[in-house]
Amino acid sequence: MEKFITTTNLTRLAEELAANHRVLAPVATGCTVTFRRFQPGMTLDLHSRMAAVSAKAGTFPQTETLFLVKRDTTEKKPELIETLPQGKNVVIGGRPCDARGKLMFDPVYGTEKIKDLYFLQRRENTIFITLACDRPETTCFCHSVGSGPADPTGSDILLTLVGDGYVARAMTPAGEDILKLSLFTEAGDKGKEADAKNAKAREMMGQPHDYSSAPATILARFDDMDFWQAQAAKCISCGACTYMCPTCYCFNITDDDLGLNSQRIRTWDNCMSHTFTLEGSGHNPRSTKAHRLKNRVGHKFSYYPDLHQGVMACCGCGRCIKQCPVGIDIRQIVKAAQEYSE
Amino acid sequence: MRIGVFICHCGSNIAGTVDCPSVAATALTYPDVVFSTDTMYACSEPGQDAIIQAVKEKNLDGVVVASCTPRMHEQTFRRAVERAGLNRYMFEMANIREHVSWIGKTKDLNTNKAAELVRMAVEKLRRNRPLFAKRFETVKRVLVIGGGVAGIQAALDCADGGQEVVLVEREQSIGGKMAKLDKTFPTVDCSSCVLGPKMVDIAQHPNITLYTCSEVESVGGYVGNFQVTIRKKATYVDWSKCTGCGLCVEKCPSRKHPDTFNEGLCTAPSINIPFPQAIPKKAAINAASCIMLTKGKCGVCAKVCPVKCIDFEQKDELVTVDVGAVVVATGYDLFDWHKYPQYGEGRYKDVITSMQYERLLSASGPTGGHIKRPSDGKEPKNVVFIQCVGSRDRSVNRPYCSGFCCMYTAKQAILTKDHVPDSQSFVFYMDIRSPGKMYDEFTRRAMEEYGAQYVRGRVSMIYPQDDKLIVRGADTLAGTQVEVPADLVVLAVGAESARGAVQLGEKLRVAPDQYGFFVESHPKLKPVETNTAGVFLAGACQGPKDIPASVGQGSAAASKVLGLLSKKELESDPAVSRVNPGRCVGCGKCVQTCPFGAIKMIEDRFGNPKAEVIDTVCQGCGICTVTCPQGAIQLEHFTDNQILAEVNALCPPKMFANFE
Amino acid sequence: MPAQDVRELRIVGFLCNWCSYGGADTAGVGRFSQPTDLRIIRVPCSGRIDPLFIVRALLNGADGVLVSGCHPRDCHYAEGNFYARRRLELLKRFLPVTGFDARRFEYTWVSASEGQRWQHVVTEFTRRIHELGPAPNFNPASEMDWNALALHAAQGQTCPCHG
Amino acid sequence: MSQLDTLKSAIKDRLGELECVIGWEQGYDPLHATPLFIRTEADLDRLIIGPLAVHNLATYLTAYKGKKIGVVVKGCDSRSVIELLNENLISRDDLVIFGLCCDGVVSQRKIRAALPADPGFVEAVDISANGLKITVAGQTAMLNMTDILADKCRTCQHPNALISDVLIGENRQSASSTSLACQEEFEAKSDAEKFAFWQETMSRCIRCYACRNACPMCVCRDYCIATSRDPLWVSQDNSPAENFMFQMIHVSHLAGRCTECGECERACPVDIPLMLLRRFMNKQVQDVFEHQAGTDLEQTPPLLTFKVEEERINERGW
Amino acid sequence: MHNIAYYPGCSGQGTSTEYDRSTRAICQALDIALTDVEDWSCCGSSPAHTVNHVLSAALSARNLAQVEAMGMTRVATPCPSCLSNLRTATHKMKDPDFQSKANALLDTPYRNTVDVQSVLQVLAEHVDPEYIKSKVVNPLTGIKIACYYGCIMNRPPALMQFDHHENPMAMDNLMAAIGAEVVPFPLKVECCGASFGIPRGDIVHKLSGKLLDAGRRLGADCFVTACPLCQMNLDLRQGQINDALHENFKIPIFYYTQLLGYALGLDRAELGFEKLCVDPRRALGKIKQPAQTR
Repeated sequence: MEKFITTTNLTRLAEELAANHRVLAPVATGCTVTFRRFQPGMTLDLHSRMAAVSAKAGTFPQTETLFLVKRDTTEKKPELIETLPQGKNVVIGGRPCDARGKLMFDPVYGTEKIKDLYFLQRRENTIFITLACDRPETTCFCHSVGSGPADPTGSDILLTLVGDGYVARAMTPAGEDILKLSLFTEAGDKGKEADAKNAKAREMMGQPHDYSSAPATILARFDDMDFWQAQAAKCISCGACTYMCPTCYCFNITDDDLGLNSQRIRTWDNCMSHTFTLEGSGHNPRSTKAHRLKNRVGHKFSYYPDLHQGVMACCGCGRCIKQCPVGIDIRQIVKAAQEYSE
Repeated sequence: MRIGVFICHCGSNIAGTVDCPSVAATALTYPDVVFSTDTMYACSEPGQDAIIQAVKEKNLDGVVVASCTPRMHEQTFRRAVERAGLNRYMFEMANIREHVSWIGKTKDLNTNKAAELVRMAVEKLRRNRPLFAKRFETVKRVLVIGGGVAGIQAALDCADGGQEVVLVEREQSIGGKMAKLDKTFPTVDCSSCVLGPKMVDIAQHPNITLYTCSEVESVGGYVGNFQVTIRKKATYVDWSKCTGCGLCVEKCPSRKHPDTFNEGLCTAPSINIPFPQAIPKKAAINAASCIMLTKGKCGVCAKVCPVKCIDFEQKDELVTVDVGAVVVATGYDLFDWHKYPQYGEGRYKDVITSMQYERLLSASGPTGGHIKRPSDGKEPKNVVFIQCVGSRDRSVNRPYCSGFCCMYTAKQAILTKDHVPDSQSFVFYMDIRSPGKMYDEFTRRAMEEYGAQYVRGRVSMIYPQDDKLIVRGADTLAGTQVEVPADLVVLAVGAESARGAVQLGEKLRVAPDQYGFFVESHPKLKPVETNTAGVFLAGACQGPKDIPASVGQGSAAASKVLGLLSKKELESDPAVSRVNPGRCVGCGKCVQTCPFGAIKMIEDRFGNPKAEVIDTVCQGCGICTVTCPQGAIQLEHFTDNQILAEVNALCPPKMFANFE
Repeated sequence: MPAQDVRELRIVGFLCNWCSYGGADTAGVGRFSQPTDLRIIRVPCSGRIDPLFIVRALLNGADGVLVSGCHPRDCHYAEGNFYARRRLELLKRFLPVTGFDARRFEYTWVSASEGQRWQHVVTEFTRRIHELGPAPNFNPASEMDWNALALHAAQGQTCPCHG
Repeated sequence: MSQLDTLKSAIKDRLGELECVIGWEQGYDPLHATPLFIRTEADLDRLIIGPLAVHNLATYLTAYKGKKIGVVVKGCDSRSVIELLNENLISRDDLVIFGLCCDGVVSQRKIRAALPADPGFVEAVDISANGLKITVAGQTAMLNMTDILADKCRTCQHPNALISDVLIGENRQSASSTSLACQEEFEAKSDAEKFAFWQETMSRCIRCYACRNACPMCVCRDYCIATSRDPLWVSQDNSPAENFMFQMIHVSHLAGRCTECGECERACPVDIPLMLLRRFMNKQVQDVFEHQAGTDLEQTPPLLTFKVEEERINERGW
Repeated sequence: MHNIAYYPGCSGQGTSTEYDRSTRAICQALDIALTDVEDWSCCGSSPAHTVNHVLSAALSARNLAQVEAMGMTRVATPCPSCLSNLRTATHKMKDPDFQSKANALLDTPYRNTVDVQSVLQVLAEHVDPEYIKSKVVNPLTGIKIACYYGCIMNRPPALMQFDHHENPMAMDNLMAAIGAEVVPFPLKVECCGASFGIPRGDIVHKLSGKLLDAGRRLGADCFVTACPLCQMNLDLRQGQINDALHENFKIPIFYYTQLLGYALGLDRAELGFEKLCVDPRRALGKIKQPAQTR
């Protein structure tokens, strides 16, 4: 299904959806743009810049309460309260790389044996209305990891900016249901225009880089700590790259005392941190930042694709490059491994 | 963890305004609390037995008692839980008496507050862990600082008790203020006749090492193991040779500097022995006035000395001794009366201090015991004594009573009559304070037998008229102004803390009060102890007191020292800081801030710098814990997590997940 | 546990064991009646008080935080309150930029003998906190509050140009 | 010889005795620089300096304990080096300092605000004395240096490295202004406004700790109490209060030590103006202790010492 | 050159015109420019301060506000009583509540920016004694002087903040500077009994008599004083004192300004010796005539 929606109506769509959905959309606050719980009265900010953090929180919030323990003052036995995510969610204005990120979670959190109910429930109940990109940034490389600026994978609706509105294409039945709303009009010729725009955007990205040799070449460097130390020299071990990343799915679980009650929460964790693999004994198998950077790059471009049919655990959004305080470029590291010669 | 909670009624002290059974019931809902009850007197023997019984029966591994202040009974209950087989640190107290029942009026608010204080204690206890004291040996030697009568008594008692004693005195001779006195009240017996033999005992006692002209330079270590450095100031006389013959004193051509022993009433030679009974009886050179030392020529003393003990090259010398305990007996100084403009600020020569008067009365004084007034050497007929000069006066920041001035003034009035039978004494006083054995009788005698005229009132001015001084004051009993023509005015100057007391206190970690007197551990029950273990107080350094009280305190301090050093080993408080080497990054900030030098840097087996606490030196203040950004050094029993647990118990954090 | 009702606000006290805790005891022994809001946490020395304890209490929703130690020069540990004075003064001066009302935090010195002074300090500080009323929650208490905050931010709040 | 060439030749002279020399090179696009670890003379060719060389390389120094390295520092960066030396966290003997006289660096945030399109679309950058000529998404804009200068440079009192083995370039004048309008405006707001401001900014904080790890003075590194259970100061819960608690820890641990290099704020991926807190704290430190961290080799951080009489602390009367 | 506002006070217009005149004369001679407070009025010292503190302060404040209006920050008065009241007002008005109460009574509010000093303080603290010495033409060699300050010139010390409150030396130093022999007069700040002047003459006689007696014992040829009331009690009432105490004092009581003017060689007419009750000629006669200089 293909429809058209004006810019004004897109805002109205967001407002209407907000009545019975948890809507996440890029909103400008201060001088940044982040995904926020959208409410009537807010302004969508789809174009000024790509949201600083990916839309990952739509399906994998930074803090997920796993359960609560309530200790009543009259009853002796503590009560356990289940907190599985309720309700339906919509992510409006993510980019194709945002929509695609959750696909890398699926083979980990939704296997035959292991089902992460919290993730799966959100995954099931979240609609992605995605905006195709019309121009690549210097840090974009989605086309090199099997995607592209108008890749509809993972989206329910893909929007392409045409004139004063968007051509909207439904990719799933849930998306079609939304396109049936009266805010949408027929797209007419605008569909062709959209195709042309999308093609142009793809063309601007140029030749993709070939990562097919990456899994093997990175693995070949596994014991070469000199290589990784050189790559990691400027890394400051912060978590900006992993927390920006649409595909990073690691978490930590902690308990909090809240007075007489307590909560168990799951929060984003990041493999660049010393504590990530710190063992109870005090031993740390990844004791230096070189070990940890090796793991991050290796995981995304070698170990994960080895396990999951060659799919890179990377959407090519480039946020980790752009937001790195010291400008580490993951593309350069992979390339260095690929081109490595003794 | 299995916690038991005991809510004490303290008779009606707590139960009067706190619903104790209700607090006990509420406590039962707290995490890990498996037993909770209220009890009439937790600290009584049956109360303690009940706790012990509950620990055993309910298999408790932690106890909370909500009762009075932990400053009162924490030790009591710690011992009780220890008897029950728990570690003494698996115990917490909630203060629901001093901080709740005695200050709050409203019962439901009090009850709620008590319950919350119990909850805080429970949350802290949940994070406590057993701590174990370390044992260590003590050095069997004691340092006594100050050789006045209190220090002399403490030193002799300790030495007689079998301990080695190091006695340090700042002046050239021991004896202190008492050595300057002519007679003592209320017996009017000769001061030096009483004190002299004790001074000789000091010199001759095999257990006592005496350092005069010496001061304590630094003190390190802790109870049982102090390291003390003593600065022996240069006397320019080799005391191992000096026989005290006095030839040098006789021949010294420089005799212009004020004689401090005689309170500046006369001058003294630059090489001197302060008084005939001085211990040690050795000569010393005053470097500031000695011609040789100031101008580089003279050396008469060196020439006349039969044993050639003069050494102009002598330097200060540092001596280090290890001691197990310290007695501080640094005494007092006299108030500087020049702050009072109404007494002429020094313009009138015949206004003198009571201590100067003592020297005039003394047979060994500058006038050979004849009262001669300083201006013209005439014998005074009318002598006016003014009391409370620098005592009980907020305007000069001396609101306290010096205690002994009433008595010595009465004594001096009596002695005045003895010396000059046709004299008349007048005493301006505020109140007569004579609460001692035979004291009030003594002041009565001064008035009734010796005819001293007591005028109750303050003196507003002294002015000269012809060769007299007119003393004008109020007679508050007669309600008039009076003017007394005086030949001599004696100011009963009060006591103030000895100069340097504050600095010495810093070295010893003994806090001075706002007037510089050292603070005892408890004003009634621990009068000679200080808050620093192993350091005791004797005499007027703790507050003004007279000779009998000073001697009594000297003996008291000695008995404390003997008790302490009679133990073979002491236990250290385990509530000290501890470094988690896994978190320590070796930055050394804790070392920098520790006031006790209790943290040292070591290297771990990989060569990384790490901090390490010396258990016995650490006093448990926790400055380091706040200094350490990584939280690597934690004060046991007051860890971050323990205090945060208390904070969180009072104000639970609000997270995303809210409980409505 | 919330303060029982509006008669009480949540005031946390940090007192050193040797002086101020003793001062509070002295006030109790003297039956100097005081408002009941204050809950006292006993620490060995004001030098043990990490300013972050105070921040933690404020962020957790304390309406007031009162710190008291030995008078300068009177520290049982000789120097603890000198360090504390620097730390606490800096916190006191810093609070305004965070938007926490600096009047909600106070530090002072009370000796073990100053029971009356302690009564005065507690009474005055409690009065001040009641005048200020309950403190705002940094974490909004309900979802509605969260939304209002987000909306306010998205609509009006400007970020000072920085970088 | 240009400043860069002088620097290169100075580094070349010392490179033999050093594990590496830390400088800057061009990063992933012409608008960004990135730290460069020079180990060989060949690496030297990539060295750049200038307005894009924003990173404070002192951040890396503590990791090289026991090894002798070189570092290139701007005036502001040199304060961090001094502070690290004063705290005995690095050893002067193991350090060769190449000091620059600095004309100021850019704020990428200000560039972003000034450009007609997102800087992600940058195509070319031409750096001149006056500013940057930037081509972005097909449009070219000339940005004056005065408009895109980082905040810290606007009030910079130490443009020339305060400590160095080799000082390169000619001494620059310090900035005439010592106050920032944005800071003053913020401080003038009411408590309620400031409170709401931090609630909002903290609600977008993602606790990535870029601010912490970019900070040259955050030397706890792997042992920060924000991520420990013992002690447990902060929950991992990503709520504003917990996020702010972390920021308070950062400010508190930097009190009297912060050299105001601005790395925390620069590193923040969600643009939280953290320097509002730092500058205010530093001002208090200056007021109470007359202390400016990292400006003098003999300093003791004010919270690691005390005076018996604090002239500038009024005892609080009751 | 000092430029100071000048508040003459009511005594200077009546009982002590010679004080006012001599003050102006010496100031002029010593390069101190006095500008009279415009439209000055009562300082509030007489009846007001015993009845109403606010009114008393307001009366002072009115004059001080006048000084502010003149754009000046320092005012000097010869009279200790005026000085006391003006300074008291200044002190009390540091309290904002009190200030608003007092200012409510005034047309022009007083902002409390004026420092009030006595003329003696100006001479003592702002004029170099060497400069005065250099101006002396008739050194007072040979005369013995007792300096009497009175009870309120220096007290209470916290308020007056001038010289020593029990043993002031400002006049002593000044008199010594112009060559006189100053006796160590111990009763410098004693009460002369002025406040009992009308109802209890006997007290005045006793107190003032004691002062005269102490001066005579020290061999003083004369007194100098800085207070119109003291001067009046000791001078005008000397006869009454003699009658009451059966004494025969003949001690002239000068204002210090008169003798200063004499030493500076000012016009006798400006100094007003003729106003004194006790004949000063014998005392003045003690002054050794300067050696003739060519």
